[in-house]
This record gives sequence, C-alpha cells and structure tokens, in this order.
Amino acid sequence: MNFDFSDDQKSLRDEARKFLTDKAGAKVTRRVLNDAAISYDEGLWKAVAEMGWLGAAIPEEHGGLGLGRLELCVLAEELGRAVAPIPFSSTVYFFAEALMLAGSDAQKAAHLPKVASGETIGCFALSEGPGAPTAASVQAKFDGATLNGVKIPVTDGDVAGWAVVVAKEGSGVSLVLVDLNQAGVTRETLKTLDPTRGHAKLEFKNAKAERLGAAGQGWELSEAVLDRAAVLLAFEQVGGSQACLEMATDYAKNRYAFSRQIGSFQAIKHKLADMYVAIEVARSNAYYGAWALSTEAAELPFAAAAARAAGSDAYYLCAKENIQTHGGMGFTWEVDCHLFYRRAKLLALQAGGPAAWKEKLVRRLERRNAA
Amino acid sequence: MNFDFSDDQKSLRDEARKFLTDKAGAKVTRRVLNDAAISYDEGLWKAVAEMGWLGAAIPEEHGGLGLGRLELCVLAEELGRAVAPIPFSSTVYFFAEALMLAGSDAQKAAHLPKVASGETIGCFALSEGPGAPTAASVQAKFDGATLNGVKIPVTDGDVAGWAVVVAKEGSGVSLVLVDLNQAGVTRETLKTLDPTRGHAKLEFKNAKAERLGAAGQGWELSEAVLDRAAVLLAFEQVGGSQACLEMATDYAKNRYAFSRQIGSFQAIKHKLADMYVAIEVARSNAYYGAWALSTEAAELPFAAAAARAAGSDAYYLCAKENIQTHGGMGFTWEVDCHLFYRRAKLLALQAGGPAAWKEKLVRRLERRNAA
Amino acid sequence: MDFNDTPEEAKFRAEARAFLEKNCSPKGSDKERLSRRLSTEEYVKAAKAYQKKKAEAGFAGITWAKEQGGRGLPPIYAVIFNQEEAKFDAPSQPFAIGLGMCVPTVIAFGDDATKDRYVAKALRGEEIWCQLFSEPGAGSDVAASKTKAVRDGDDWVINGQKVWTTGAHFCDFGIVLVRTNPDVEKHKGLTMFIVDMKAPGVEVRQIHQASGGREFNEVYFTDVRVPDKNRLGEPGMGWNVALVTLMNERLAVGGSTGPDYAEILELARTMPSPTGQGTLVQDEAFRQKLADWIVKAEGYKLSKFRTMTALSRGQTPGPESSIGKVINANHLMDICNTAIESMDHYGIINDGDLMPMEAAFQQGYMWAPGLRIAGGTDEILKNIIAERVLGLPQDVRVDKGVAFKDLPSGR
Amino acid sequence: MDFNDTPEEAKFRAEARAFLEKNCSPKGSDKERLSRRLSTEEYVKAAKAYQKKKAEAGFAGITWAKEQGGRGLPPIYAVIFNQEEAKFDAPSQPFAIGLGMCVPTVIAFGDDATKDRYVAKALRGEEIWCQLFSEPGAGSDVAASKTKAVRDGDDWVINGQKVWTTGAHFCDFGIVLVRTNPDVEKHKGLTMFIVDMKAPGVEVRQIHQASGGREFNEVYFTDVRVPDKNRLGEPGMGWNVALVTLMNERLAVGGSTGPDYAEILELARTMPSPTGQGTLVQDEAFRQKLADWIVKAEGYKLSKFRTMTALSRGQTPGPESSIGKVINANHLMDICNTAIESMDHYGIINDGDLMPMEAAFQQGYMWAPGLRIAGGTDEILKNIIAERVLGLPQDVRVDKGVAFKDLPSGR
Repeated sequence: MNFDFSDDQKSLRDEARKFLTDKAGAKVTRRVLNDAAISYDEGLWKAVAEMGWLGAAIPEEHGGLGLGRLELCVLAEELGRAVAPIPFSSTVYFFAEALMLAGSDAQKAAHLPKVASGETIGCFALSEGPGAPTAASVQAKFDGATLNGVKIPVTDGDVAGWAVVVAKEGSGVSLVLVDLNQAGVTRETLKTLDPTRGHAKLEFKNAKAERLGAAGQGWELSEAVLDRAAVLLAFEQVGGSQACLEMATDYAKNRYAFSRQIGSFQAIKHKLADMYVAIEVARSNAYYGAWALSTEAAELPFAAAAARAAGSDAYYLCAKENIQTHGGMGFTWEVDCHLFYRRAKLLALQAGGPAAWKEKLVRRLERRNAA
Repeated sequence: MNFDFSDDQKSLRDEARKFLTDKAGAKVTRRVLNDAAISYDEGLWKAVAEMGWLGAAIPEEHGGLGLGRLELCVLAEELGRAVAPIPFSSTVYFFAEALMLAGSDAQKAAHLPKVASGETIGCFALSEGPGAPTAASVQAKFDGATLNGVKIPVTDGDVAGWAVVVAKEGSGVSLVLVDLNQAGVTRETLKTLDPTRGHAKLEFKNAKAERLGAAGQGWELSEAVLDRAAVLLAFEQVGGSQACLEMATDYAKNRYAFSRQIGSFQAIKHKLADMYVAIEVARSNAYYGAWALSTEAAELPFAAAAARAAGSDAYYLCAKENIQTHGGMGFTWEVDCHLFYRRAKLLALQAGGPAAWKEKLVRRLERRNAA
Repeated sequence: MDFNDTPEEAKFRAEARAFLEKNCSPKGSDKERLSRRLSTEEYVKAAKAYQKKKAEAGFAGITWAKEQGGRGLPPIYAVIFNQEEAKFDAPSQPFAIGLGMCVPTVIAFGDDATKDRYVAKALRGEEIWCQLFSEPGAGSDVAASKTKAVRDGDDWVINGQKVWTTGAHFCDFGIVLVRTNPDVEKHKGLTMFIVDMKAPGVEVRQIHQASGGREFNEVYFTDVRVPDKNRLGEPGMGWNVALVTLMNERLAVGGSTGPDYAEILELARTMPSPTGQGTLVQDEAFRQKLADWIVKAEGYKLSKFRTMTALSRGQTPGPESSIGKVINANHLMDICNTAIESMDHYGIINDGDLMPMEAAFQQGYMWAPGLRIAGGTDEILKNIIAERVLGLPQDVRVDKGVAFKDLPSGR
Repeated sequence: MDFNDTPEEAKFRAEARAFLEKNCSPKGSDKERLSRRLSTEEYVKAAKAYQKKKAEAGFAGITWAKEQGGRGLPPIYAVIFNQEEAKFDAPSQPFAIGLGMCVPTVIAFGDDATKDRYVAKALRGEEIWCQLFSEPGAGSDVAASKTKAVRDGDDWVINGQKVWTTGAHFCDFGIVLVRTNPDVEKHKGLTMFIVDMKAPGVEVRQIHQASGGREFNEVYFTDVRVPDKNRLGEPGMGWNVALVTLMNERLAVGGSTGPDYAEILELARTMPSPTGQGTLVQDEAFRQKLADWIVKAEGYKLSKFRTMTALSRGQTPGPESSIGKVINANHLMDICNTAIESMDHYGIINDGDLMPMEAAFQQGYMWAPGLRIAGGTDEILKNIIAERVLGLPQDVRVDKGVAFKDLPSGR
C-alpha cells in the first residue's frame, strides 16, 4: 500500500511552491485582473515554460521532460493554490493531452515541442452555448478540410494559437485541429466571472482544419480528454481550496472580535473544520484519480468523475466560507478572497458543470457494477 | 391583513395545551410504547372524545361542534406537540374528511356522529407496498359491492372499525367504505419505527364494501383528502418540532460541559437557531395552508404541498438535533427525544413521503403559472 | 385569518396608490430604472424632489409623531405605503437609512433645538443622513469602535476611520459612534454625535467591493471639530444610543435581493438538463431543489405577513425578524450558483448582453457573499436568535470589567 | 502510488488469510452471524476461544512489543490483519476496547508486577477489559468526572457512577477514571485505577437505548475497594493517563457502520421513484445524492488508505483521522433516511422479515443518532480538527484556575 506521492514528487511540490510564491501569487494574478487589455501574465507564462512545466508530461522526444502524470498533478495543485493567471490548463490538460491521446506522429511532432517551449498556447473548444453539450448537440461542422460554426465560451480562446475543436463530421463527431490565426477565424473576447483568465467566442467560417484522431471518434475522444483534464483540474481545485482554508485559518487566528481571536468561536472553528473535511475528501478522490491517470487504469472514468465532483464542491465551499470568515474585509476588492471565489466557479465549469459530472459518476458506477 | 389565529382560537390552543399537559404527554405515550399489546391509549381517546375534539370540524347536525378547520389546525398542533398516542389523524384528518368531502347524506349521517363521539375509529388505506402510490399502481379491486386486495401499511388499521380504501373499479379508481369487522377482512399488526401508533396490513377477500363518492373519482378524491390531511399533519409537525426546540433549549440552558451551560457554546446556539428558522418557515407555510383549507381556496393544493414539505423537513431536523443536543442522554430510552424522532418519521410518511410532495408542489406551481 | 385590509387601511392604500401613480412610473425593465439611467448626482436630486412631494402629501414619517411632522399612524400604514411604493420606480433609496435609522435616533435623543434644526429638513428631503458605526476593527463587534473624540472647549475633535458607510459621498449629515473614554469598559466609553459630512477633515473614499461595485464608503476623520450641542445622549452613553438606531434597522431593511425561484424556474424552461435529456425543468434534481426554494421563499414572505399582522395589532416585532436575512442571503447564493452551474461552461460569462436575464444570476453570485455579511453576518444573526429569541446564555465575555484600552484587538 | 502490498506484507496477508479460513466462517447474511445466533454468554465464550487461537498463531498484539507477548510489527500489519478479518465472521468484538485501549494503557503505566498479572491473560483471551470514563455529568467533558476515590490504608474506596460502558456485563477488569482530589483544578485531581468488575460493590445495569438495543451499561460503584497497587500513574495524573487511552481509541475504531451507497443503489433498482415515473434509480434527484454519497464514502475509504500509507512509512496518524466519524455518522443517517423516505408510507415498517435488506435502513435510522454521539459528538470532533489540526485557539475556558469542587455543573 502506497497511496501518497513519492519523496521526489514531494520535492517537486516544494520547489514549485517556492517558485510560484516568488513569481506568481495574488500580485501577479491582480495584474491580469486589473488590466482589461490582457488575459494572462506573459512573464509568468515564460517563467513556467523555462521551468519545463508545460512539457512536464510530454515525452522527451517531443521536447518535454518526460515525467509522469503524477508530477503534473503535483504542479496542478500548486498552480491552483496560486490562482495562476496563465493558460496552463487549456494548453497542457486539454490541448496537449488531446494531442497525446489522439494525434498522429506528425501532429505530435508539429505541436508538442511548441507547447513544451511555451510558443504555442492551446485551447479546447467544446461548448456552443448554455447547457451541458452532448454528442447530439454539437453544431460546429467539419467537412474533412474546413470548419464552420461557433464555439462559446472557449477558455483561453482569446490568446490561444491553436484549438482542438469538437465538431460534427457526417453523422458522427470528430476532433479537429485548427490554427486560430487565420482569416476563417473570428474571436470575440468575453467578460466572465473570472477575469484572471481569458475567454472568447470563436467563430469559424470555412476555416482550414485537420482531423485529430479517427473520424467519428470525436465524442469518445472528447470524453477521454475531459476525464484527464478533470483529474488535473481536481488538483487545481484542491490547491485552491487548501489556500482558502489556510487564508481563513490565518485570519481567524489574528482577527479579534469581542476581544477574542475569532478562531476561538465555535462557529468559525466548525466552519473551518467543515472546509478541512471537504478538502480531505476532495484530496483523497483526487489522489485516486491521479493514480488512475498515471497508470492508465480502467478505473479512470469513475475516478475522474469522483475527483471532479469532490473538487468542485470543496472549492465552492472553501471559497465562499473564506469570504465569510473574513467578514466585511472579505468582500473588498483589495483582499484576495474573491480571486478564489471567481476561480472556483471557473474550475467548476471549465470542463463541464458539477451536476453533469455527478450524473457521469453514477453512470460509471452502474457500468462498473454491470461489468 | 390578519395572518394569525384569532383570540378565540388562541384560547382554544391554551385550553388544549393545558388539557394535554394533564392527560397526555410522554407518560401516556410511553404506556403505548412499552406495551406491545396496545397501539393507542384508550383513556386519552375517550377524554379527547369528551372534549368534542373528534367532532371539532364536523357539523353540528352530525353530532360535531361545527367549528372550522382553523380550530382543527390549532388542535392538531397541540396533539403533535404532545406526541399523542391516539388514532386522531386517521380518524379525523383522513376518515372524517373523506366522508365530508365525498360521502352521501346517508353515509355522513351513519358515520360522522360515531366519529364525533369516539365510537368509530377510522383509517385511510392507500399504500400497497414500497414506493409512492399512483393511480396506475392501485391493485385493490372493487366490483361495486365487494373489495379484494391488500393494503400495507395502514396507519391505525389495527384498531380502526372502518376504513376508506382506495381501489380500482373498472378502468378507474374509486374510494370505498369498508367495515373492518367482517369475515372478509384479515388484519396483521406491523412493527414500525413508531410503536406509539398502530399499523396493520389489511387483506380484503370479498369484503362487503360501498362506494364513497362517484365511481372513477377515487384518485382525485384521494388527492383531495391527502391535501386536507397534509395541512393538518403539518400542524402536528410544527407542534412536534416546537416541542423538540423547547426541550433542546431547556436542556442547553441547564446542562453544563466544561463548566458552562452548553447553550453558551455557539455550536449549540446555531443549531437551535437553525431549528428555530426551520420551524418559522414551516409554521408560516402551515398557516397559509390553514387559511386555504378553511376558506376552501383554490390555492389549497399548492399551500398544502408547501406546508407538508416544510413540516416534514423541519420535524426531521428538529427531532434529530434535539437528540444531538442531549448527547448521550438523548440516545437513551428513558429520555423522550426518541419519541419525537420516531413520530417525525411517521408523520413524514403517513400521507406520502417528502420527495413525492415536493414534486407535487412544483407541479402545482407550474399549473398555477400556466393558469 | 384574512388577507384583506380593514376599511381604513384600504382607504389609505388607495390614497398612496393615487399619489404614486401621479409621481412615479410603474416598475419596468431593469434598464429603465432611474437608478441606472441617472448619474448619482441626478438620482440624489430626483430623490430629494420625490421626498419633498411625499412630505407634502403626508407620506413621509407615516408613523412619526405629529409634532415631528409625522402622521402618527400605526406601523401597518408604513408597511402598506412601502408595499405600494415597491411597485413603482420610486427614488426613495437614498433616504432609507437616514429616515429609517438616523433621524429617529435624533428624535429620541436630541434636545428641542437639535430636533428643530434637523428633523423637518430631513423629512422634507432637504438633507440626507448616513450612519457611521462600523470600523475596520469593529464589524460584528461594533462596540469595539476606536474612532475617538476628545473634548476641546465647546467642541469635540474626532480622529479615526469608519467603513461600509452607505451613501456617505452624497450625505449631508451622519450620526457617528466614537470612543470618548478608553479607560472604562468597552460599552461604557462610547458617545454618539451628529457630524456634518461637509466639515473640514471629513474625507469619503468609495470602497471597491469584491463584486466590482462601489456602493459603500470609507470615511476618514482628521481633526474634525463637532460642537458639543451635536452630542446625542450623555458622554459614555453612546452604546445605548446605538442600540436604538440598530433596533430601527430591523424595521427599515427589506426588499428584493435578486433572482428568486420564479426566475430560476423561467430559466429552467429553456436550459438543457445536465443529464443531456430534456430541459432543466424536467430534471428531478432541479425540481426537488426548486421545491425547497419555494418553501423557503414563501415561508419568508408569509412570515412577513405574520409580522405585519403583529404590527397591525400594535405589537412591536422582535428580533425574530432576523430570520429573513439568514434565509435570504444563502437562498440567493444557492439559486444563483445552481443557475450558473446549470448553464455549464457558458455560465462563466458575465455579460448582460449575452446572458439570460441580463446576467442577474452571475451578478447575484458576486453580490450574495456581501449580503451574508452586510447588516450582521449569518453568525451574528444566529447568535441574536439564540440569545434574544430562545433565551440562551451569552457566550463567555472576556471584555467585561476591563478598560477598553487594555483589551486585546489583534493585528 | 501503488496499491499493492510489499512482498513481506503480502506474505503476512496470506498467513492471516490461512489462519482465518481455518478458524472462522466467511461473512454471510446478518441473520446467520455468530453475534445474532448465539447468546451473549455463548458469544463471549466463542470470542475467548478465538482470541486464544489468535494469540497462539501470533495474530494477537501484532504491533505490541515482543516482551509484552506481541509480535513487534509495524502498524500496517495490524491494518492488514484487520482487513482480512473483516471478511470473516470473527468474534473479535468483545476484545476491541480492552486490547485496543485499556491494556495498552496498563502497559504504558503499570509496573512490572501489574503487567505480568494482566497483559498476557488479556492477550490470550482469558480476561476481557472495559473502559470506565464517561459519566452522566461528564460526557463531552470527560475530565469533569465526579466518581470519587478516597484513600483508606492500602486501598482506595470508590463511589459513583460511570455510563456508556461497552461490555461491562461480561468484562473481568476495567480501567476507571476517578476524582481523588476535588480541591485542585479539574484536570489535576483525577487518578486512574484498574478495577475488578466482579468486586463487591460493582453493579452493572444495561442501558436501554433509544434505538431499543442494550449494548451499553451503567456501572455503579458503592464502596468498592481497590488496592493502591492497581493505580496507573501517580495520584492526580489520571488525565494524562486517560489521554493515552483516548489516543489509542482513534486507532482502534473503524469498521462498517451500516448500509452505504452500494446498498441504497441496490434498493433503488427496484423501488418506484417518488414522481411515479420509473424506478428510483432513474430519478435524477436520487442520482445526484448518490453521487455525493459515492464521493464521501470513497473519499473516506481513500483517506484511510492515505493513513495506512503513513502507517507503513512509520508515521503516527494524527487527529486528522477524526474526519471519519464526522463523515460517517451523518452519511449513514442521510442514506437511511433517504432510503426510508423513498419507500413512502411503507418505509415506516421496521420488521426484518418484511423489509428490503432485513430492515437495515430502518435500523440504521435508529442507530445513526447514537453514532453521532458515541466516541465524541460531531461538535467535539470538529473542535478537535479545528484546534489540533488547524491550530485554532481553544474556546475560552472558565474552568482554569478553579478548584473542581467550586466549578458550576448544572442540575
């Protein structure tokens, strides 16, 4: 029985935390928050690329570090904790994972090295409007060479150079690889609840595109990409939740009301204990997802859904109760509570909302039981 | 604007509380709890009959007091508070209401005076096994003269003399009036979570029976009976919830831990405040139900569903948190907490479970919006 | 039980409606509202004009004594007027705190000269008031105020900072709770003053909220001189004065907070369900939640009817009306969060032009955390219910019998 | 990350399984269990015989030092044995508290003569132990124990009452926490003794629980004489001794508490949905709840794997394992309540012959309130998490610096 990260992985975590404390954190996130003209921090992006993190899980032959997914989970937790304002998840959890999952050798060779170096920002375009997408609801259309349709919202779609797009092809669905810097692509920046990350509406009009993976396999591939991303996002959620708990705990120890530390009041104690319990549940489920992801276990779909459901609920709880613990201060722009509250919602929605994932979890349990 | 009981009704409440404090209460409820041979307290039943409560809402011409449904609501709250171990709800909220709603003059004349005097205990037989019954699920069969089928469970069915039974008749459903003391009826007593009330499985084999109300109108009538009973049960739930809150508050003021009254700890304070809020919500919804019931308003189906949903949730919360507030003492047979915890579950199930009523509430809202 | 007005109440309601129809537009869409259409300055001007008309028509100070310019009617009449006014786009908001909380305090504690100077002008809409209690270090624990006033001849000199002051940037006067004696117990060293918000040394800065808005202010006092005649109550009795102000808060607060069950039901009719089958309104998980929201919202609304009944019988509603805020803030957050999550990825968009109901759910999501805190946190309100309604003992107080200056106050 | 045993662990697991297959039956239905089939007396006899076999085979005291008759293995081996044993109907329950909590306390604080007298006999199943800490007035606040012991020559004389003592009616010895000095602070006047449960003056009465069962006892002490050599630790140091016992509690507690998500899913396949359409398992409200239960149950199970990993690395699990009980009791109550309510009116029946899963949901409903209290209430466990894991300050203590006899203790 070894259900924990290795000492090497823990060293990586310590290193990552030190690096991000230095190079990221609220001050960097706020640069993006307060400047409507930018939607990610270029300096941090470059620094992260230089650390090799963008290629952590990319094989060495494609310019990556060739580490495992467990190492990527470690990094994800730290990026979540730092509320990092960079298109890391879109590029690494979605775009690169889609390429590694479905790409031809040529596609991998063309794109992965640029991802690893930080040259290519990638994104994943699935949603086409309100509600959880289904295979049947996809309207974007690929004819083997060109793509037409509208994707909204696309996280980091405003700054990405390339997109993996889920599109109809004939009677099926395919994944499609598209260069976003072409005449056939129009982008419209979107205002969102989390301005520390970019979002766009992407419109494709006869945009040149190529298939990623087999024709008609797009929905299954999309689900597989979402499962992988779900585990990695769950680590971001755990990291963010943990940061909220630490922030609230610190405040509760130092803030006085009625001449006592507010952390000595049971209402605050039990609130923070509830956060702790939610995080432990989320963390354990995330670890299981990490194990399944790293070993390509058959349990991955189930584990990913559980990790995502637990992570989304925990982060929402922790983000809102962190504000509440801070009282009036927590509701000011200057105090960082709202950065987490905003990011919590983005992470809960980016790969599909909680109710849809809970339904997936139950379906996967039923499938497992039937097997 | 007058959304409260009148002074007369409040006097009735004070009187009822005084009477029940004297004649009922835990000591009487425990007589039934601790004696497997009985399922209601005959002495209390007679006393309640003598007070005229069984006929409170029955017209004077049929031997009742001819008061309104508001007065019955007042009595229901007090009976709920006392966890009264008598077949009051089955006889008055279900059996008598069904007769008044659907009975012919002859049926009313035959049965209502005996209900009012306490001579007849009545019951309502709808369920035929696990799950919420529907018009389509009813299996008991009435052929115009005889009844066949099995009803399980029937609250107070072990002690009732007469039953109103929901049965199939041809392609529709009818209400049927049955004398339970006949050869065609077999009763089997059931062990339940609330042994302070009787329950039976009733089996009908060519039992003589007569129709109550029009043929084929049984499901609509059954729903109407359930709506009326729902409001009255909601008052029992509010009364029970309030008793739990008072019991917990009293204990919290007098029990010491860590050399302080436990009621001075925020965890207990906030628990009791949550109970208070739930009760206020339940009470206000119950009052609205009472108004709709007493004025035969078109809002009754909506109001009844809201009152029942709020009442069931509030009583469950209050009953379980009353135990928790009492700590180990609350989990002993000798302390009365479990009487409420048991009754809370019976009241939440007796006229159909909470999820089914919440679904009804939403349907009724949609119907209201569509109108 | 009877939901109808008495004949007198019905007559008053008709008069109120006639007045409102003459002077205001009925509520239209959000975009048409005065508060959106006008600049703050224009809106305050409109509010003053409207208040003047109310005063002339006898709808200002409905429950106030006649000698204060009021109409001397029972509280139910104020409720009726508010019910009717809520149907119109009436610019009454800027006066809510002043006439609801501050001026009643002036009436209760001011001498005749003070009342003559301030009450009528406030009632006629000529001067607007704000309330200056909360401080960065005194939120839930308002009595821990540190802003100090030192006697200097006939004046007091105020230094310090207040926070979360609604409307400070357009107000003329405020009532300010300050510490005049740090050498006695916390609650015993406070004094209340009327302060001229235009006086030298008063600086108002808007607070940038987490939600992005700027409805509240910080107010800094630097050597602000206030004449002793502006004192309300004796020196050291400020806490008792403040309690009167806060008691009035419960009567003043109310109104809609954001989208409720009707709005999310409307949304659910068109939103796909998270399971991919049918619409959200067909999803039983949603329907069960909707039922809970109906029960809570109706329960709260009906509880207010019970309060109104008590008012109409001449009873004063007690702290039990605190349940409203405990229910509403979390109710709003839950509804908005569910609505957003049901939109899936699309729910992250926060743009009124693109989103259902002009992004009301997204805005509610950002506003709800503030609502859980403003005017008393969930935790403080539950303490109030536990202690003042249920009679549970106070928590252990470590600030009894200790001079304010010796109390620990953290960083 | 790796869920496999090391080669040594795998070998040990195989040995354990072989032992269990030889000496126990695999778990069957509830009704067939030894604990149901046998009388208490017969069951205790079977337990003693089984414990003897365990000792002979080297599966008793797996983590205990060799000089105490143990095997001196790391804690992960005890976990492995427990995992395997849980698959069998092994009558180990009567020894759980004695060997898990009491005897380790004897080992930690007893002198050699004491250890020689008691430890081996306990390990070989000849004598069973119970723990006598809680009192009617000392539940969450165990240190408020009032049962007193007064020195008389070489003996101490005990008078008072303990409560919630598991197995007292069949135990041979107990460790009892008593007050030997009421004139000092609460935590400083306690002393721990070994008490012979068959001694004159010890009276055991079964507690009738709210759930109807009788698993616990009250124990009355009337002039019970205990020799001074039975004292564990110095007089006045009883609280420190008790803390060691309670620390072992966290390692001893565990196991299944009742129906979980798999069981309610099985139920839902046949139960009609509350909407009247299809079965419960097709009802999305149920499915969303089911997902939450999966997440919690798996999260708890996986958290135990993390604890086991820490154990296998030689770390001691801390108070963070308190999360288990906070999750489990409410989880059980919620699952049972939902199951019962889904049965509609039928759910009220509490008869194993009539009900799905032998009425396990009804029984869980009645048992769950006890689980929220036994071994530390939800509230106490959250305090522990807040204070010992998160490092939040203690609540204000009013019992510091006051002699026990002068503390208020209510009615």
